[in-house]
Order: sequence, then structure tokens, then C-alpha cells
Amino acid sequence: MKDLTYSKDDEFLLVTISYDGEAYPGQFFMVKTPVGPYAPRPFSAYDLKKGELIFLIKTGGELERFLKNSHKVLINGPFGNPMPILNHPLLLAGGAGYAPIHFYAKRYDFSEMVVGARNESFFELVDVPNRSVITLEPTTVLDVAKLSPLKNVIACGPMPMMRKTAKIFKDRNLYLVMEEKMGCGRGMCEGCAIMTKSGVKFVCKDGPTFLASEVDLEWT
Amino acid sequence: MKDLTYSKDDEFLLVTISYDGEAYPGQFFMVKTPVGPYAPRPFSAYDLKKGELIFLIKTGGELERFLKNSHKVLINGPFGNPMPILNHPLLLAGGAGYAPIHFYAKRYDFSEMVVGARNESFFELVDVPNRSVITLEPTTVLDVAKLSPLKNVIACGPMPMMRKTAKIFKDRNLYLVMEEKMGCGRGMCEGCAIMTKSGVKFVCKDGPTFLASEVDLEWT
Amino acid sequence: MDMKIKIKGVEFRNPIIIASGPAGFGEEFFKYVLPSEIGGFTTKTVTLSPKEGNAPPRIVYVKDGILNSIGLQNPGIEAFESKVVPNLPNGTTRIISIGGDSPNDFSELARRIESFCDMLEINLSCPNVHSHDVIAADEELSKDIVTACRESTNKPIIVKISPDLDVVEQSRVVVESGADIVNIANSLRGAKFNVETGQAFLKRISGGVSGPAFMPIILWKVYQVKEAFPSLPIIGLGGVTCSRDVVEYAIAGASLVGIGTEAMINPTGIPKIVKGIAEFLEQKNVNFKDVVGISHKGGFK
Amino acid sequence: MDMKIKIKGVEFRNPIIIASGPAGFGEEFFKYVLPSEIGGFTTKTVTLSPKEGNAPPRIVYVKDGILNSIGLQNPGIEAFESKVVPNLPNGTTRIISIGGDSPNDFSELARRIESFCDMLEINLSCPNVHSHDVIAADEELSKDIVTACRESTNKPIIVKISPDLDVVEQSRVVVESGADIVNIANSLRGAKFNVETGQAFLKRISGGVSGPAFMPIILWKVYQVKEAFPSLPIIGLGGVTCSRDVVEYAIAGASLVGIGTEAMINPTGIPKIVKGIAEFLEQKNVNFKDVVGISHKGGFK
Ligand SMILES: Cc1cc2nc3c(=O)[nH]c(=O)nc-3n(C[C@H](O)[C@H](O)[C@H](O)COP(=O)(O)OP(=O)(O)OC[C@H]3O[C@@H](n4cnc5c(N)ncnc54)[C@H](O)[C@@H]3O)c2cc1C
Ligand SMILES: Cc1cc2nc3c(=O)[nH]c(=O)nc-3n(C[C@H](O)[C@H](O)[C@H](O)COP(=O)(O)OP(=O)(O)OC[C@H]3O[C@@H](n4cnc5c(N)ncnc54)[C@H](O)[C@@H]3O)c2cc1C
Ligand SMILES: Cc1cc2nc3c(=O)[nH]c(=O)nc-3n(C[C@H](O)[C@H](O)[C@H](O)COP(=O)(O)O)c2cc1C
Ligand SMILES: Cc1cc2nc3c(=O)[nH]c(=O)nc-3n(C[C@H](O)[C@H](O)[C@H](O)COP(=O)(O)O)c2cc1C
Ligand code: FES
Ligand code: FES
Repeated sequence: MKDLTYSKDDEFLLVTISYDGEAYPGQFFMVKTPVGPYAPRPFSAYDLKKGELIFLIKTGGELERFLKNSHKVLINGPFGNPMPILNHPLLLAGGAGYAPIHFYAKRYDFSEMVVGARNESFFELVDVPNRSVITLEPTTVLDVAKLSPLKNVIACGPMPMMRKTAKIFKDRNLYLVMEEKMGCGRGMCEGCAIMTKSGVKFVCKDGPTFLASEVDLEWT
Repeated sequence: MKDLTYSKDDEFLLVTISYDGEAYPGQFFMVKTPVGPYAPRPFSAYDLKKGELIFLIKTGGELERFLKNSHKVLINGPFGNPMPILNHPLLLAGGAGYAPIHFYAKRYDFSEMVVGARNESFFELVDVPNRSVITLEPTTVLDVAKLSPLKNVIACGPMPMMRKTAKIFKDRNLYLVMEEKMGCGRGMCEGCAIMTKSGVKFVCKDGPTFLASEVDLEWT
Repeated sequence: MDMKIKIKGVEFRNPIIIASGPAGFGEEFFKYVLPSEIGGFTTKTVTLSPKEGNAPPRIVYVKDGILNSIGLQNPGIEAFESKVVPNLPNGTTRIISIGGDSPNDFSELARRIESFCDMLEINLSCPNVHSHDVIAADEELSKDIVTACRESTNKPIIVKISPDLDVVEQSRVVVESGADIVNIANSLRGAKFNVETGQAFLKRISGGVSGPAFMPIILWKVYQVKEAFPSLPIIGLGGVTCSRDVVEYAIAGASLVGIGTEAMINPTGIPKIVKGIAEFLEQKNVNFKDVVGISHKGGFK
Repeated sequence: MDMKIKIKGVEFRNPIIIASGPAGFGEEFFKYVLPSEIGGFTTKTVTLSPKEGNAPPRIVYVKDGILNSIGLQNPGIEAFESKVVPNLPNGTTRIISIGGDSPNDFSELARRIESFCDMLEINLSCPNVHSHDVIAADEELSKDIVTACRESTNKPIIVKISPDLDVVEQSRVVVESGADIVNIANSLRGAKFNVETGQAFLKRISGGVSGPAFMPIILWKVYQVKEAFPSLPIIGLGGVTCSRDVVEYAIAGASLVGIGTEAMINPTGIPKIVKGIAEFLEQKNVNFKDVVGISHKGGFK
């Protein structure tokens, strides 16, 4: 592990590790340490540059306890499909959902971005590119985003935000980066199911990015 | 944790940690790390000097895996009774059983000491004071020790060595530093039972040092 | 908010009960914890005659837990009365755990401890004593034991059942025989083998596994019993190490929550667990008793 | 030394069987492991009609394991025949796991898979499908299912039983009905509750727990069944992560050893486990088949 940086309010941390391989925005890694937890946890790549891979992690879980105490991090991946590259997209992110969105914004062009968090310490931790709006509670990402005329949208955030986004932007070309607890991360175990118009799909193998018009956000 | 040093053959390691408290030869600590194992393991103090506490640990167990990967070590103790201070004692130690014997030899006078190990890399790891004999397999500690005329004896080592020592020195004033898997380390759980002439006793509360003439080494 | 729980006229300051065994008779334990910090303390199980316990090893380490084969070592009721009782904690609910083979053993013990205890706990489920199965596997014997105790004491009766057998069925049997509370559960049966010798580590082959690893199994058993007997007070016991675990047990249906292995490993951590529960109740703005079985009612509003 | 195990005429190159479910139908799994590296592969359980599986979450993390509620999602036997069978692994023992509700379901499946499999596994113990208990809880139904399969196939029959019920009794029932091998066991039932919502994490409340935490429990069950039926071949399944675990299962009485969760988490580690077994056998100078049940004979000489 190269580095572990916490936000001032300890709600998020950035984990930087050495990594030689490739990874595309939207892809994720299964993460654990040599001392635990037993089951690795999926995390989106937040950034990848000069041999460094970075994750943005919400604190409070079991993994964090191990990360804090272990010398090493074990990763497996990348898994999942890259996000589609869109023309003039509007990027929407809430909390830890900023990880894949940030990576997308670093790699590809975008027109507008709105990132929401509970308070400022989130934005002292992460970097936000130009042409972005940040929102702090009680203002929500959607309060701002609904004013945008852009046709192509990608969103990642907590489920209530995703549901709202799908409702507000139901007539646009909206993609959602979905999350579901994972077992294998590679399409074997049927753990990360979501319901779509064409039946059950798996976040790890068929996603994590799905067309909002395809997924049934109420099944979850 | 201040330091972790392995023997050349990786069979033993010395763990050095900062420690402000006191501890006497024969006393032990319950050891774990913030990431595991869940149940702490008992280890005798091998040395205590200038704010540093040292353990001598046989490798291959679960604890070692955590020690290797964790930044911190958690200790609880000291528990158990100090070894009795004897006149002109003969000190006998085999393998990891050298831990309490070493500490005794550092703190108190002794007349002779015999320490046995499988091979030389053990003695490249630990320090052995003057007036000591070291034995390497196939020579045993007892091959040498049986020639000593000393009346007061303290021994610590694997159970077969302890049984043999008790037999050979049955007419001397022999003390054995006993081991038994522990739950609480403090006399609550009845986990570390050994049988004595006056019934079941507990290694953590009544020992770990017992008069050989008192304990039933066959119950184990 | 309020952590108090009242059961059969006995008021528990908080839902934390120290489980029978890992903390012994309390002498050592109460050097680390004040009686006033916990809801109740259960003594190591006592039997009529003294018991030597099992030959070592009595402890084997397993992942996230321990495997034990203590074998109910205890000095017998006479020495218990003369030496242990004077040192029992004051200022917390005293639960005395009793063990034996026959209804007579149990009813005599129930009579003799009546004046020292606030509640008694009938241990039908120690995995480390009988040559075949635990008492709880014998429905008739279980009935007779609980009935005999019911006739010989007015104190509330807890029956500690086995997690290796149908918990709903066991609960039915003991409640019909007069039990006031069920304790779910004793340690699960498990074993571990030594690959060097080709033998089990324990001389009796199997022992009882306890610790955090096993909590999901016991949680489900608590849920089932609460579902079947909504008004039966339950002690949830198995694997608790933090206040969140205690709340999980309450959500699943436990009115009281036992702590065994963790109390043994880290007694000084117990008051922190109690504090954590208080903080949780404040944050949720709810009393502990209203958390009990809330999953059966659809969760928090 | 030798790792081969022969059961009912089928030779297993080594005792490692990939368990049903966590590695799916193998398509992805065999990108990491060669069929020739393992003793056998068990497919995800297949049913007559397609099954959608349970609503998410299907996975909950627990200490040293996972809690799952997959619900036997599978495409049904027709799609299985046309799409899965052509991709089944060659060069390892193929075990096809079948599930259903009635003896007819099972016997029809047994017939239809007969020509594709080396053995079939009757899954009587999935904790995630029926509204009440697992099939194995119903002795008559279990008998009828195994008997019906026995009549409709000549392939060796494995029956996968539940760790939540008496394993000796279940083994007796299925062996009397024609089973050749028992698989001990499916995942144990467990639950976990969300302290924020006051509800269970899983919509069906309970699911199956698997992983290293639970191995001591299953080891004891394997030991008991081997004690009761010395000549019955047993698959030991639950919690294996390393070669030492495999040896422990053999010592307890398992002829074959299943790996589920670990195969899912770390498929590339499987060949290392096999290598470790080989090293152990060399060091002990013993063949694998002589380790099976050695604890019942007093251990290694
Ligand atoms: C494709 C994908 C990408 C993802 N990318 C990211 C990412 O970039 N960043 C990120 O932060 N997350 C991401 N996630 C989510 C992340 O995988 C999960 O949150 C993960 O389980 C966290 O593991 P953990 O060990 O940190 O927490 P866990 O220990 O699994 O706990 C998760 C949360 O649940 C809480 N919790 C635990 N037990 C209970 C209980 N009994 N009651 C109530 N609450 C409880 C914990 O406090 C914690 O907040 C991603 C998920 C997927 C599928
Ligand atoms: C008072 C006291 C003092 C002690 N002092 C010391 C000391 O100073 N130094 C010291 O080294 N020890 C000492 N011990 C012993 C030490 O406490 C134990 O060896 C302890 O359990 C080691 O824990 P662990 O986590 O390292 O090993 P564990 O993981 O508990 O394993 C212990 C050993 O068993 C082996 N093992 C694990 N599983 C199996 C299996 N299935 N089959 C066969 N073998 C298996 C491991 O490879 C290892 O060699 C002391 C014990 C007592 C009671
Ligand atoms: C060392 C030890 C001794 C125990 N002794 C007893 C006992 O005497 N009577 C009893 O009813 N339960 C006994 N138990 C079981 C515990 O009370 C408890 O049911 C079990 O350990 C599960 O809880 P835990 O996971 O919090 O430890 C003992 C458990 C351990 C670990
Ligand atoms: C994700 C997952 C899916 C499973 N699906 C099945 C299944 O379809 N059929 C079955 O018989 N067992 C199934 N099981 C149970 C496993 O085959 C195995 O019995 C259990 O996980 C215990 O072994 P382990 O600890 O090695 O995982 C499943 C287990 C998991 C974790
Ligand atoms: S995590 Fe296993 S299928 Fe997606
Ligand atoms: S370890 Fe608990 S009594 Fe000794």
C-alpha cells in the first residue's frame, strides 16, 4: 500500500496502491488484505495514473479496519465492463459513487458534472475538475442537474438518488452505474443480480453500467 | 511493533514491542493484533529492558500470519506467577521453551544452563549467556543435563522433554514451566487445566511454574 | 433513552448478561467490570457433586472463535454454598446456572440456590459432559427436569437450549413445562483434527464452538423462536463482540443478550458495549424494549 | 504417493470436488483452473423449469464467510441441455446437481442428465428456495425422491444433505433409498440484521452461511456419519481454504472434499491446494485413501 488518506470528517478515504496493469472507467477490483476480510469487496477504480491505482472508499465497513492495520492490499481485477463513452455527457455522482465518475471525467470529455456530498470535507479529499458543480446537503445533485439540457447522462450514487435520477431523466439517454453485493466478481456465483427488461442480469458480468430504461430499480 | 526478526530457517521469530510496565520471568502476556486472531495467544516474556518487551515465537501458527501483516501488536498482561528464584539453579530449555528461561537467566543468578534446538539458526537468533551449553539435534538437552549435580532445576520445553526431565530428576527440586492452550489467561474460564496432587490447577492462575513432583504429566 | 428490561418481575438495568462459564464465578471478572455496569451475571454451571472437568486440551483455536471442552468443572453445590456464594456480585441480577443428569439433581439444586439467586438457569445443552447427546435431545427428560424445577422454586426459570437441535421444538417443550425464559443458545458442536497425528485435538472428539463466527447461525434461531412464541422472553447468546451485535439480537427478538467468549477475552470492553447501546438508542430515539423483535413488525418506522 | 480415490467405479484424480453453485456452470471457472487439475466439478443446481432466483441482496458479508440467498437461479433443464452441456468440462469427473420439489421432478431430471454426467447430485438441502424447511426435513419425501432417482438412472447418486438437521438420520434415510455417496453439507442457515432499518438484510430473512468460519461444525458432522456408516463414501464440504483443511476432512472421514466459497473467491488458488495435499502425503508417506477416516482408527501410526 502506498497511501491512505482520510477526509477530515473520516467519512471517506482514498487508498493508493502500486499497480502496473490497465483499467477503464467503470471497471472495479475485488479488494482485501492478507489478514482479512475473508470475502473481498468490490470497489470501482477512482483513478489510475503512473503505476498508481486509487480507490475512494466510504468508511465504517469491515474492510477499512483491515486496511488501517495491514501493510498490504490485495486486489483482483479489473472486472466488469468499461462505461460507454458518450458525447457531451452530463455526469452525476453522489458520495462514494463519485469513484467511477471521477475516473471517467479524468479520461474522457464531458460537458457538465454535478457531484454531491454531505459536507465540504469530501471535497477537500477528492479532486473535482473544472466545469463541475458541487452540492452540499441539503441541496442535492438533482436539484442542480434537473436544469441541464444535456441528452446523455451517467449517474452513480446511492439507490434513492439513482431512482430519482431515473424518474427525472426518463426521456434521456441515461446510464446508471449499479452496485450490488458481490461474491465472485466474475459472473460465476449469481450473487450480484439485478432485474432488467430481459430478465436477471449480473452487475459484475453485464454491468456495472446499465441503461436506466433497461433496469427495474424496484426489484432491489 | 518495533521489530520482527526471523531465524534463518524461519522456525522462530523475535517480536520486540514498546512496553512501559513491569513483568517478571515466568509471566506471560496474551498477544494478538487489531486484525486478528480473535482469540489472543499466550506467550512468555523472553526479555524486558529499557521499555522493550520481547517474545520468542515458534512460527507456523495463525498469530504469525497476523504479526507479519499488522502494524500493531496488542498485549494484555502480565499474567501468571513469576518463577521462583532458586539458589544455584540448573536451567533447561528446549526450543520456544527458552523464552522464560532466557528471561530468568537475564535477571537472576544461575549456575548452569543447557539450551537445545534443532539447528544453529536458533542460536543465531537468540542470545545465550555465558556458563551455558547449547545442544543441537540429535543431542538432547538431557544428554548433557543429566551429568549435572545441581539440586535446583527449572525446565521449559516440549512435553516429551518435560516428561523425561521429570523422570531423570525425580529426586531433585525440579520446577517445570507448563503450557496449556488458554482462553482467558486470568483464571476465569478453566481452560488451561493441568492435574496435580491436589486436583485440577490452572496454568494461568496457579502457574505457569509448578513443582514437578506435584503435577501429573500423563493427564495431558 | 432507556435500556431497562423487566422480565417476570426482575428488572435488568441493561440487556447485557454475562453468559455461564467463560467468566467463571465472577471473582476475577469483577476486577474488570462493576456489577452495576451489566444487566446480569450468570455463574459457571454448578452440579450436585464436584466435577473434575475434562482432560486437556480444553481449548482449541478456530477461525473467529474457540472450540472448548471444559466439561463443567465445578466444586459441587456444597463448596459453592460455602465458598462461592459469599463472593457473588451484588448490584446486578444474579443468575445461577445448574447442571445434572436427572430431574432430582436439578430440583435439589433449584431448592438449594433459591435464596441466593434472582433467576436460575437450567443448562440442558452442555456439549461437553454426557457420553451421548445433550439432555435437550431427550424431550421427556427435558420436560421432567423443567417441571421438577418449576415445582421446587418460585424464582424465574431460564432454560438454556442447544443450537444443534430444533430450537422451536425445544422452546415449546420447556415453556410447556414451566420455563419463563429461553436462552438461545449454548455453544454449537464442532471438532478440529490434528493433521500431524491424524486424531481429533479434543479427547472427546467434539466440543463447543463459540465466538463471532457463529453469530449469524444463532441470530436466525432467535428470530425463529420469537416468530413462534412472540411473548416469550429470549436471551440471545452467541458471538457478541460489540454494541451493534447486541442491537442485531434485539432486532431478531432477544430481550436480553448474553456475552460469553468476548467477556473472557476482553472483560474491560464490556462497559464500552453498554455505552454503545445507549448511543444507538439515543441516535434512533427509541427504548431498548421497543427494539426487541422489531424485525417481526417490519423494522423501525 | 497417491491421491486417487475410486468410488462406485468412478476414479477421481484427486479428492477435490468443486461444490455446486459458487462456481456456476464452470464456463468462467475453467478460465482459471484446468479440468485436469481437480477431481471433480459439480454444476450449479439445475431444475426442470427455469428459476429466476431471489431478489437482491443475494450476498451479505459475515465474519470469515458469506451469507447467500441465491435461490437456485438457473435456466431450466431445456436450456441446460442446449447451452450448458456443450461447455461442460472434459477431463474431470462431471457431477450434475439437480433440484426440484417432487420425486417426479427429480427422476425426470435424473433421466435427462444421465448421459452427460459421471455422477448426479440430488440437492435436498438448499436453504434458499422453499417457503418452509428444506426437503431433507421431510423424511418421506426424501426417501421418495432418492428412490425415484435410483430407479431412473444407473449413474452413482450423491445426496447433498442439510447441516441444520441430524446428519446421521439423513444419511440413513438416503442410503436406504439408494444413495451411493452423501455430501455433508449444504450451507448452514443463518441471518443478519440491519441495525439502521431494523430488518433482516435478506428478504427471506435467512440464507445459507458458508466459508472457513463454519468448518469445525461440518467436520464434526462428517466424523459422526463416518462413525455410523464406516463404508459410506462421504464428501466433506464446508469452509475449505487450504490443503490442511482437506486433510482434516479426510481424517474425519471424507473420501472426497468439496470447495465452494473459496473456489469462487480465489479460483487460481485451487491448484495450490492440490499441490499442498501431495506434499503432505509425501511427508507422511501415505496415500490419500489411507488418510480417509484415520481418526476412527486411532490416527497415524
Ligand atoms: C461494482 C461496485 C463498485 C463499488 N465501488 C465502490 C467505491 O468505489 N467506493 C465505495 O465506497 N464503495 C463501492 N462499492 C460498494 C462496496 O463494495 C460495499 O459498500 C462494500 O461492501 C463495502 O465493504 P466494507 O467491508 O467496507 O463494508 P461492510 O463491512 O460490508 O459494511 C458495509 C456498510 O454496512 C454497514 N453495516 C455493517 N453491518 C451492519 C449492520 N448489522 N447493520 C447496519 N449496517 C451495517 C457498515 O457500517 C458499512 O457502512 C462498490 C460496489 C460495487 C458492486
Ligand atoms: C504460559 C504460556 C507461555 C507460552 N510461551 C510461548 C513462547 O514464549 N513462545 C512460543 O512459541 N509459544 C509459547 N506458548 C505456546 C503458544 O501459546 C501456542 O503455541 C499458541 O497457540 C501459538 O499460537 P499461534 O497462533 O502461533 O498458533 P496456532 O495457529 O494456534 O497453531 C499452533 C500450532 O499448531 C499447528 N496447527 C494448526 N492447525 C493444525 C492442524 N489442523 N493440525 C496440525 N497442526 C496444526 C500450527 O502449525 C502451529 O504449529 C506458550 C503457552 C503458554 C500457555
Ligand atoms: C470456556 C467456556 C466455558 C463455558 N462453560 C459453560 C457452562 O459452564 N455452562 C453453560 O451453560 N455454558 C457454558 N459455555 C457456553 C457459553 O455460556 C455460551 O453459551 C457460548 O460460549 C456462546 O456464547 P459466546 O459466543 O458469547 O461465547 C461455555 C463457553 C466457553 C467458551
Ligand atoms: C453463492 C453460493 C451458491 C450456492 N449454490 C448452490 C447450489 O446451487 N446448489 C447446492 O447444492 N449448493 C449451493 N451452495 C452451497 C455450496 O455448494 C456449499 O455446500 C456451501 O457453500 C459450503 O461450502 P463452502 O464453505 O466451501 O462454500 C451455494 C453456496 C454459495 C456460497
Ligand atoms: S459477483 Fe458473482 S456473479 Fe456477480
Ligand atoms: S486460561 Fe482461563 S483459566 Fe487459565
